[in-house]
Parts: sequence; structure tokens; C-alpha cells
Amino acid sequence: MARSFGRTFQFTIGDTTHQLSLFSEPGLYRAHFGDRQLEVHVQPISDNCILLDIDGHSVTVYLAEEGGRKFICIGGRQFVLEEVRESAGAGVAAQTQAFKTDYALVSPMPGQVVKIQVSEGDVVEKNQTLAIVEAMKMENELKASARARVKKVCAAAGDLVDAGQIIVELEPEE
Amino acid sequence: MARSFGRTFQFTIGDTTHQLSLFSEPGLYRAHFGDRQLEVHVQPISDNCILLDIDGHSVTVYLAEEGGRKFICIGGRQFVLEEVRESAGAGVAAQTQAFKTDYALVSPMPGQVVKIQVSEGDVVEKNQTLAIVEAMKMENELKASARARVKKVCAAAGDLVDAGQIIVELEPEE
Amino acid sequence: MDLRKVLVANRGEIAVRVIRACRELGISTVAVYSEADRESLHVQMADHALCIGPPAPLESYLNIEAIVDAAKKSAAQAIHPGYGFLSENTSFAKRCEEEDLVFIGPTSNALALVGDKVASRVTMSKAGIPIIPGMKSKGTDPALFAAEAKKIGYPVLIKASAGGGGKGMVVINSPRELKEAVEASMRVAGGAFGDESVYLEKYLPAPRHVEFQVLADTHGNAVHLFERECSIQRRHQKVVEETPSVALDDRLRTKMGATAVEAIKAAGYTNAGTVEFLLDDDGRFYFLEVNARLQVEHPITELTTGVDLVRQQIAVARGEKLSFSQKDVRRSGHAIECRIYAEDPAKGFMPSSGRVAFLREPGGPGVRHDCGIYSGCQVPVHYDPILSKVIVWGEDREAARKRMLSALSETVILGIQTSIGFLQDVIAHAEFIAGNTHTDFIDKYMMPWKEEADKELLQVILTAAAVDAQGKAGQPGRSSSSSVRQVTPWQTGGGWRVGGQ
Amino acid sequence: MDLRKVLVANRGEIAVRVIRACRELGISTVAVYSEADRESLHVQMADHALCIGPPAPLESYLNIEAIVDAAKKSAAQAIHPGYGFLSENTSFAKRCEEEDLVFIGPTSNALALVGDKVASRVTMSKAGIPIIPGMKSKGTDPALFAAEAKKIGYPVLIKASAGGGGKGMVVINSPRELKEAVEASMRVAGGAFGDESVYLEKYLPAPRHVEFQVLADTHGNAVHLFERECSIQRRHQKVVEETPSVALDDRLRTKMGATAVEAIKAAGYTNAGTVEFLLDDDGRFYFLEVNARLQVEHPITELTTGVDLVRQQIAVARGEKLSFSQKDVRRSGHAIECRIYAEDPAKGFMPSSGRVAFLREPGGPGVRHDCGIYSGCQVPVHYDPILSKVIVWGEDREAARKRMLSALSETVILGIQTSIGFLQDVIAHAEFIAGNTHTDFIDKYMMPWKEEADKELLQVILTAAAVDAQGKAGQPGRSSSSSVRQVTPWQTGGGWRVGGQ
Repeated sequence: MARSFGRTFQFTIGDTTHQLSLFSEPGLYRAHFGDRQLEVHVQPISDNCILLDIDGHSVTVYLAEEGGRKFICIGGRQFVLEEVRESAGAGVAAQTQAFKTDYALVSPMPGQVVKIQVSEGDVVEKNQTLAIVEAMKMENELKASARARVKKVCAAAGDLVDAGQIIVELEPEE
Repeated sequence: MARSFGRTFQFTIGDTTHQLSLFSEPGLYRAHFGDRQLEVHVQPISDNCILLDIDGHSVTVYLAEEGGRKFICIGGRQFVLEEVRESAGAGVAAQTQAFKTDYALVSPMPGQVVKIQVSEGDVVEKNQTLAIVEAMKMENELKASARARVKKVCAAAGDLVDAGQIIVELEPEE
Repeated sequence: MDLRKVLVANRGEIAVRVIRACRELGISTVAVYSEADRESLHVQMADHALCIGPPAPLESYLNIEAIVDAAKKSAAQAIHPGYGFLSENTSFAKRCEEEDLVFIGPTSNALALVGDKVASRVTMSKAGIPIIPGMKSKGTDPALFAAEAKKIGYPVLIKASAGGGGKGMVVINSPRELKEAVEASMRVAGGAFGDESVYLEKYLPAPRHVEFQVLADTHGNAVHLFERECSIQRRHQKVVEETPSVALDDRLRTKMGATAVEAIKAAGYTNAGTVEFLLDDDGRFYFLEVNARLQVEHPITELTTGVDLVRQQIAVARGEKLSFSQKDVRRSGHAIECRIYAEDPAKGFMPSSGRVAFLREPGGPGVRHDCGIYSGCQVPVHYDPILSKVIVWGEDREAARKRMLSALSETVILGIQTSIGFLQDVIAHAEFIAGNTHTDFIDKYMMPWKEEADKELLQVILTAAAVDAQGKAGQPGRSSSSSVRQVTPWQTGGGWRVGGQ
Repeated sequence: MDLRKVLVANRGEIAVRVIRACRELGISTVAVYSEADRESLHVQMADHALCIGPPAPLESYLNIEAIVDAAKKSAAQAIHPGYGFLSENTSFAKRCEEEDLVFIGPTSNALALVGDKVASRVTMSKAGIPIIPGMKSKGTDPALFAAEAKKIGYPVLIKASAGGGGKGMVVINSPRELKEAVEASMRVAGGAFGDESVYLEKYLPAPRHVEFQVLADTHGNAVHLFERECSIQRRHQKVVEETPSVALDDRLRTKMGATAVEAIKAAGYTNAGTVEFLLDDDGRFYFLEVNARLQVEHPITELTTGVDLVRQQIAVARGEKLSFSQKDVRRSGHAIECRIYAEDPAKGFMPSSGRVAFLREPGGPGVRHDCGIYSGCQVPVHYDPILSKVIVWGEDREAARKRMLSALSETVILGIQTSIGFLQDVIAHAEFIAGNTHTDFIDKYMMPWKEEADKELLQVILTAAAVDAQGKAGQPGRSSSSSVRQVTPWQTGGGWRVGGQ
């Protein structure tokens, strides 16, 4: 039996990081998850579709990469994955962090700032609305995820903002 | 007004060759057909779709290249074009010729030879069935387009043949 | 009257819907688009297309001057407004009348009456049709709202007087929230409808939302085309609609249908419209409003009655008489619609925008997909997040429900977040199966929600991702075996060596 | 009887159709595929997929052993045969019965009777149903055929006794052509059905082809679901089908429907089937054959009656009673189907194969697309050239006809030749509009045919090609103007200088 060489991958889905090792042989892949192993026959269909045969089950997977993330859809259900790469690890982690940080209020989507409800130096409480951003005709209230002090207001009503853009910088306030 | 530089194209559709010159300016193309001129705004939509605006008429054109030919579809009607290139001109002409020649019977589609109905040296009449090729469960009789003599039989029953492949070589017979 | 060219003053799936109807009638179409919509599907499908301004709705799809100008430039004889945008805008309808453009909808007078939610509440109340307790005049002064709220008791609901589609609607549970909510509602109403007046009514926490489709010609004939049950909502916007409603028996259906026709006649309303009711579990119903436009959910009525509503709209606009009367209207089977929004149901239905990297549409018997997107298109941030609608017909509710599940499972929209997975869970929910569809359905049964993969599915997802990542560096050869694929059962452990160890 | 897993012994659009029906019923599906079909759509849609052999049909889709083996390996309880291939193969049905696999179709006995065209001619003749003059026994000896042809007079028609779909059918105008034609027909019949016996009957040059859909359960109940008019044919294969037929009035419809039910009962036939008639312009009809399978054109019956035929097939196979009787069957509106073949109508309908570089499916209200292909798929040379079916429903024939034209105009299949343009010309033809649909329609009105572009369209095509070719070398910038696109009228001459001059 030929020895096969594998490659280890790490993907995050939401907040969770998953790891697997993939071994490839002609017409066959083996995926290892710790002590569990999956044997997979892969039939490429198109740029956005592969057909997997796993244990006699046929699974059609639709996939696309967009903005550095992998969108994977099976049975009409979509999952968004980010690959954690050794070199790019820090960057990805930092970006993920930016969305969760307690010390900056960032816009979770592209949109237009409707209203900023705080000023520099204000102390804000957890769940207090700091700003309102409109996207696709919906107003979205952006709330503080913890008690904090406003360090700097980085956007004004009417500004167009990108996803991930900092709107209000915060600093710890005990 | 800036001088614009054009490029001349030749396309064949069926047996007819058409020529035009195309001039491009920012956001606008001008196509010249002899003394007639078309001004066209082009909006690329995707790899297989462009949107033309011609004289206020909006025309969505679907296109793809496959096997060296351009497939162009407008309003559910498809046209197949071959570009005649200076250098490749001879080759294209020769290939086109192969389909029309009186001196070889070629398979017009990929398929399987069911029967060869002639032998070397036979004299065949116009419209005489020389061979039967099956494709997609349909038998297609291939007939002589003129009176001729069989020079060589190049395929046998059971052979898989490609489009354009010579099945029977013929020579003039008066 | 002969109509040969219609301008469609809308975008997305509804513009596509109207363009198709016109094409079938031999009417040529003019699309209008904002600068953000140059590559949009509706632009590709029309016979003519004109850019009417920058992305902001007020400068393009709500810009009456630009649209009237486009109609004149393109020699269009009529304008179909779709839903949203200018569809219920009295000034626009009036302007069309003045410019001798046929507005495919009610007259500006009828629109003014029913389009003013407060005025129509008053009208219906006078006609003896029950309305929800609340203000019978609109306003902008928060004190006015506070007084009325105090009188009828919290919770109350703020609504845009010119509104629709849930825009500007805010529920208020206590006096503390009132001022901010009134302001927010006014802001949204002003932006969306060009009219910032709002009003307040009693908030019924969990009614059903049942509406009747009506059609009225300009010769005094009016019919209803039965009801649509639209109770499944998020952010006061409908998500799932079905017909018939499980909550109506034939007696109640007949009564509500007759009331709907009465209401529409009382208002002097013509063309297609919808009379919305709130219905409680005791069979009491309250007039809510008239939607003076083609509704997003009109296809479920089309699938069960066989009446093409856009075609009827055009016939009425041409001055034709209705070709059928109430007794000719039959319905059969059951239809369900799911709206596919560009949004993330796991994050409070936050809108999502960007590029649709790949689209696969559902198909097959009884499945209709009214779609405004295509593989590779951009979903702009400026407009309603509705991407498409999956609509199914089945012999009965259960057949339709299963067909919807199947259709959603084959719908693929990659590159942005959508509600497809969430909708599958709604349709598969035991309470939905049981027909317990009230307006609080999503809050009560669906929240919080997340796309969850069990361990096996998760492993398949990760494997696919890894194979894809690997593939970018070079795929292994395709299987060349011609025998039945031999796959061993799920293995644990085994003698495989990790490369490098 | 509880069915949990069904093997679909077919490919292409019909396999997809059956898989969808099973999915809606909660039945899991097993696809089988030849080596040429590894990437086919039906393989992608099934829950399980097994390769059953090389591309040649006899070694895969007609390979009874391989299919029965696949059913056992995958623990399928039933087999749906689709149409064509083994769908009317008595040995296969018998083998399934022996192996305790449910064959979703008639019993092998009924199949043997109606599947033998000659035997069923005899049976029907005895039951007093009119048949076309010709042989009442099959054969292989050309002398036999010559004698019968001489007796009834030329032209005559050779048909495969086990056949269907026009395979092996040859019209003979003179004794000279007879021998070659009989041989060709036997060869095709042998290849397609595994049975090379053929027979001969009088050729009616221009009848209408009208068929009745029937459904019979295993409890003695049978109904018909009205007719389908299938007269538009090329190479004896249907191209356009519609229902209702313009040639039937209600009296004739009732009479033919009752005859169809009688015929099916006389044959002891169960499950879905079709009784085909030839109809002349004087209202005389002749029994042609029973198609003992789901027909390609079944969707037009589904759209007008609301009955899901595949679901009914499965219910009957489960041993259920029909849930409705003849008086419950209602039809409404008009439906038309166009078959999209991979073929070149400009070259004698020569099959086309290769890669589908791009697919755009038609959509919208009343449009159904039963499709077996996708963007990027290969169309193999080994099988029937049917790619998909565009099916439309409309309130009446003219509404359906216009909808079909609209749907075909938005269907795009690039990279291979298809019949889409040809079909548009059929549907738009004055004789089609007038309802003059006879089996010689295509020869009489459509031939020769070529996709023709007028001068203006030709210039647009060439411009698009040139822009595309140019684009490969670098596109000019997108239009950055935000104003209404200003386009001058078609210009002739002008001051533009050709580069280099």
C-alpha cells in the first residue's frame, strides 16, 4: 500500500476553529478528524460545484470564494468558512477580533450612518445604542457590548461606511 | 475630437463571410459596415453576457467560445461565428472546405459508424447513401453530394468518429 | 386603449415580473435604473433602458422628475410602478395623470384616500368596518402620541401614514421609548416614502395577518380573489405567505371577502389592490389598511386562481372591463411563498450586500422562482434586501409545504448571507405544520436562530473546504474506475500515516 | 406499502423529475449512471449514486443485471424506469417482480400485452376499437412486409413492435425502399429496445396525433386526465405538445376519453399510461398504441389538471386507491410543451453533442423548465438528444402560446446546436396559431429552415462578436457617465477615420 502524504487545514466557522488533515490518492481523499476518518470520492462538476461520495451517500456541494471567505452550501444551507493559514493567521485573527472587540464599535455591514448618539468622553452602558446605520432601507442600532468610555467618534451622520469600519473608538471604563 | 483607431474583423456565419471595423472610445464602440455605422454602448455583465445599447435599444447578448467558434445568442436565437484571422485564415478555410468537399465524405457529428455501404473503386451517384452514422440514438444517412468514385474507405462499422473526420475518400468520376 | 410601450419604474424581481407580463402582451418595455443598477437583471430584460440618477433612492427610483422625463424621452405611454418606491405615491400618480401618462394602478384620488392610512381608517370606520383602536389623525408631535398611547394603553405601534412593507413601524412597550421611536419612524418614513407623518394604534401582540386580493375595473365591477395569510413576519415585514389561510372557514372567508369588496368600492378604488385585516383567534377581524399596489406576495393568488394579476392590472389600465365576475373565480390547491432576503437571520436579520458569486435556481413541477439576481451580480446596499421569491403550488397544504422544503433545499446563493436556511427551518417547524401562524411566530418559535451543522455534516463541510483549498494547488486525477464506486463505511483510526511523521 | 428508497433507472431531465417527486414524498433516491454520465445533473440530485457501466446503453441503462444489482447494493425497494430505456421492457418488469423490487409501472403481464404493439392492435380490434389497417403479426422477413404493403398500398410505415418515441420508424413510399428500411428499423429497434421485431401498417400522411392520459390503480379504478395533442413531429418524434387539442369538441373528447379508459381496463393495465390515437379531420379516430410509461409530455397534463403524475405513479405502486374519480377531474386553461433537443434543425435535425458552455433557464409565472443540463455540462453522444422541456400554462391557447414564445426567447444554451430558434418559428407560425397542427406540419410549413438574421440583427451580432474578440485584448473603460445614455440614431457615413489610413 502506497504511503500517502497529508496536509493539515484549519477553518473557522463563526467563532469556532476546526482542524482536519487531508490525504489524497488517485480519485480518493481521506480526511482525518482526530481519531475519526472520512473516505471521500470527489467528482468535480464545475467551478462552483463538487460531488462527494461518502460511505455511499452522494453529497453535492456548492462553493465559492468571495472576500477571502469560503461559502459552502449543502442542501440549501450555507456555511461561511475562513481558512486559518500559518502566515496569514495573525491577520485573520485580528480581523475576526475587530468585529468582537469591546473597544471599538464597528459597522457590521456597508451602509450609511444615520445618527451618532454619543460624544467623546461619554461613558456608555452595555447594550446602549451608540449609533444607527442604515443599509437596504433598514435602520440597524449598533449597541455597546460592554460598559466603556468613548475615546473617539470616527464617523458622522451621512457618512458611507464599509463592513468592519470603526465608527466609535472605546476604552475600558470600570 | 480625438482620432480613434479601429480594428478590422472578419467572421463567417454558415457559408457567408462578413467584415466590420470596430473603433473603441471610452465607454463607446463604433462599428463600421461599409458605409453604415453603428454606435454602441457596451455594459459587460458577466463572462457570458454583455448588454449593448444601440440607438436607445437595449440588447442583451449571450456569448461563449467553444471549439474555436463563437456562439452568440440574442432573444433565444443562436448564431455560430468563426473568426477569420489573417494567419489562421488558411486553416479555417480548409476546415470549412472539408465539410463541403465533393471529394470526401466526412462525419458531420461525433458518433458511431453503423454501416459502410460502399467499397474501394465503387462509382457512386449523387444522393446515394454511402455510410450510416449513429449519434444520440438516431441513424443518420451520409449521402454523396455528387457522382464520384470511392478512392479509400477510412472507417469501419463500429468505429467512433469525430465531427469532420473523413469516412470515405472520393475522387472525381465523370 | 392601445398600450404599446410601458416604463417600469422599479427594480429587482418585480421589475422582471412586469417586463415578462408586458413581453407576453406584445408591449415593449423601458427599464429605468440608478447608477448602482447598471448591471441589474431588469435592465437586461427590457427593450430599452435609461439611467435616472445616482444610487440613493430619492435621487433615482423616488425621483418623480427623472422618471417622468425618462417616460417622455422613451415615448412610453404608461408607467407600472411595481411595489414600494413610488407605487403608492399620490403626487406621482397625479403627475402621471397631468402628463397624460397612464399610471398602472388606482387614480390619484383613490390613492390619496387609501394611501393615507389614517384617512382610510376613518373612512372604513364610518362604513361600519371594524378598525384597530388608535389615532384617527396623524401627526409629528410626540406629545400627541404619548396622550393617545396612554389612552389606549401600551404596547402601541407607530406606523408611517404613507407606509407599507413594515418600513417605519416600531412597537413601543413603555412611555420611555416613545420619543426615540417616533423620531426613528418619521426618519424612515421620510426617506422611504417622501412623507414623514406617522400615527399610532393599539399593538395586537399575536394576531394573524390575513389579506384579500381585490380587482376593480373602471366600469364599477369589483371582485376579490380570496385571501392570503401573511402572519409570518420579521421586523414587521412578511417572510412567508400562503393561501388559503388555515384560520378561515368558508363562512368567514365569504364574509371577509365581501367586506374587502365593499371597502374597495367605498374608496372608489380601481385596479389591483389588497385589503389587509388583522384576525384574532375568535374570528374577529379588523381592517388594517388597503395596499394600493401589486403585492410582493401576489404570486400565491395567481397560482391558486389562475388569474395573472399583472395582466389584469394592464387590462384595467387600458380601460377594459373585468372579463369575469365573482362567481367565476375558482381556487384550487394551496400555494406558499418564501421571500429570499439578503440578510443574516443569525444576526438580527442584518442586511447583507455584495457579490452573488453563484446562483442556482430551484425548479421542477409546481415551483416558481421570481428572481431579480443572477450569478455574478452585485447586491447594492441602497435598496430593499429582497433577492427573489420561491413560490410553490401543491394539491393541499402539506404537499405545498413539502415542495417548498424541497425547492429551498435546491436554492443556492453563494457569496452573501441569505435567509434560505432560516426559511427551511420555519417551513419545517412543528408549529408551522400545525398552522399556528401568528405574527409573533418568528420571535416565539425561531429566535435565537443559527445555521447549525451536526457532527457528520460539519465533517462533510470541512472536507469539501479542504478539497477545494487543495484543488487550488492541484487536484488528484478523476476516478478512472468504471465499476460501482466501492466506498467503505465510516472508518475510525486506521493505519494511515500523517505525512511528515 | 411503505416505500423509503427508490432507484431511478434513467438519466437526464426525467430522472431529475422523478428524484424531485421522491424528495417531496420523503423517499430517498438512488441514481444510476454510465461512465459518460459521472457529472450529470441526475447524479448530483440523488441521495446515492452508482455507476452501472460503460457509456453504451446496452451496457448501462439497458443493462438489467447491472440495474438490479445496483438496486440490491443500495437497498432500494422500488425502481422508477422513467421513459425510454427499460421503461416498457417486459423482461425487466418481470425480473423486478421476481427480485421483489417494486416496478413503478404496470405489471409485466400488462406490459407484455400493451408493449407488444401488434398484440395490442389485435386486442383492441377485438374490443371493437378501430385500428389502422396493417399487419396483425410482427416479423423479420422482408417478403412478409412486401406482401402486406402491396395489399394495403403504399405509403406504408414500418414500426418497432417494442418501440416508442419514433425509434425505428420508417415511412416507405415504394417497394424499392422496403428492404433497406426494414433492416434499418430492425437495427435501431434491436439497439434501442433489445427486441428487433417490427411490423407494418398503412401510413396516414397527415392525421392528428391525439393521446389520452390514463391512471389506473390496482383496485380496479381507472380515470383519464384528458387529451394531449402531439401532432407536431419531426422524424416521427414529438416536438411540440399541447392540451386541450383544438381538434376535439366536448362530445368527441368524452367519447375518446371513455374509449381510452375501456382500452386500459381491457388490457388489465395499472399505473400511469397513455392511449394514443390518430385522428382525421372528420373526427374519425384510430387506436395507435398504449404508451406504458410516463410520457415525455406528461407536464402539460399536470399543469392543466393539477394532478402530479409521478406522485400518482408512486401511490399506485404502493397499492393505494386512486384518491379521485372521473367526475373529480377538472382541467383549466391551456398548456404547451416544447422539447429542447441537442440538434441542428437547419441540417436535417442532425444531433449535436459537446459541452454546454452556458445555460440560462427561462422563468416567471406559468413557466416550468424540466431540465437535465447545467452550465458547463457535457452532452454525450450516446443518448437521446433531449436536453430539457419548456412547459407553459396560460388562461387560454393564445395566452399560453405567447408565454411560450416569451419563455423560449429567454432560454439560452450556448456551445451546442439546439432547436430553440426553430421552435420559436413553429410557435409563431400562422398555421400553428390557426391550430392547423397535423403530423406533416414541420415538413409542410417549416422546411427548409435556417436561423436567419435580418440586416440590423446581423450587424448587432457581428458587433457583439467583434467587441468580444476585442475585449480579449483589453476592454475600454466602462461608461462612467451618470446621465441618461445619449445614443444618436443609426448613422451612415460620418467623419470617422479608419485607423492607419
